[in-house]
Amino acid sequence: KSQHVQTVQPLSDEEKNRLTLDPEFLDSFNRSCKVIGRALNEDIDIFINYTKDPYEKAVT
Amino acid sequence: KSQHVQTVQPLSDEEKNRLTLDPEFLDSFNRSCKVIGRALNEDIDIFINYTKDPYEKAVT
Amino acid sequence: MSDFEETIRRLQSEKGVVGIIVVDSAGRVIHSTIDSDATQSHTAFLQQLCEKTKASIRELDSSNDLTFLRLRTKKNEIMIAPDKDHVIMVIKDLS
Amino acid sequence: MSDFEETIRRLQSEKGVVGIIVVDSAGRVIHSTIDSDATQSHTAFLQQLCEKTKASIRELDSSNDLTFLRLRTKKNEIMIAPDKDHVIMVIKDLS
Repeated sequence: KSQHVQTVQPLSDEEKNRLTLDPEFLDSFNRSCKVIGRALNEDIDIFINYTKDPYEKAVT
Repeated sequence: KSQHVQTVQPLSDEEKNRLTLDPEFLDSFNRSCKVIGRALNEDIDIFINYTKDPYEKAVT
Repeated sequence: MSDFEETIRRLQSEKGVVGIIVVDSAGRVIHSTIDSDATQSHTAFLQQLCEKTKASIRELDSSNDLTFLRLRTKKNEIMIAPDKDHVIMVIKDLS
Repeated sequence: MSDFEETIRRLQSEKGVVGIIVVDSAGRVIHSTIDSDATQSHTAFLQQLCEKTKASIRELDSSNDLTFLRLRTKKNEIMIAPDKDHVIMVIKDLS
């Protein structure tokens, strides 16, 4: 039941600030957030059957 | 670069047949395939920006 | 054609699908649409990943469980659907 | 509010989003919207999972790389976006 949790020295507030203001960091960060934002906004829930479905037949 | 590949005794054709004809197996198998089928059919590619995007502004 | 083969065939006809592997809960191949070397390497990796992810999810919350795993890579998308007696892996080519 | 905070705030306002953790490539937390215990347990697990998946993907094909990882569980959906200098993890509640 136990797990090794790797402890890393936390970032200081100064380091966090430096990083989050760095244009190169911000550029890739914003790109990733766009991808996540789109994934969050997908209107289809693949676990709910909204529509007629070609895979339906085999189940019922 | 090397990795331990766990070797397991392969299933015999007889075992495969028995399994793939089992109604309980088929039921959960078909349910999983429906979920995968829907995931494959999502029309949005989250890595391509088709539309106006609230996350756009921060990037450019 | 059996119901099983029919469902595999239908999945395989979806756009971009280049490989389907079905394994049992012990990681033994029930069915694969790709050659045996690729099947073996993918199965070893995906089975391990799926087990590790399942274990971690339960460790974070013992009443929770993994239902679907999706890996997007530069070249393909790998979908893994674990169930109690089998795991289905589908590889979709993005190019 | 900085551009960084503004982007986090926007993501957090999406339906169902209950947590966002941003870590650097060494797994050190840059920002988190959840309490520090939950942040620590999720970070340890997700960082490891992401690293293991990246390594496996490269082992299968050395010219390939992981770009996005999605775990669906009974209770939530976890999205992990790895990049060269950071990893973003978003937890979406399904209930």
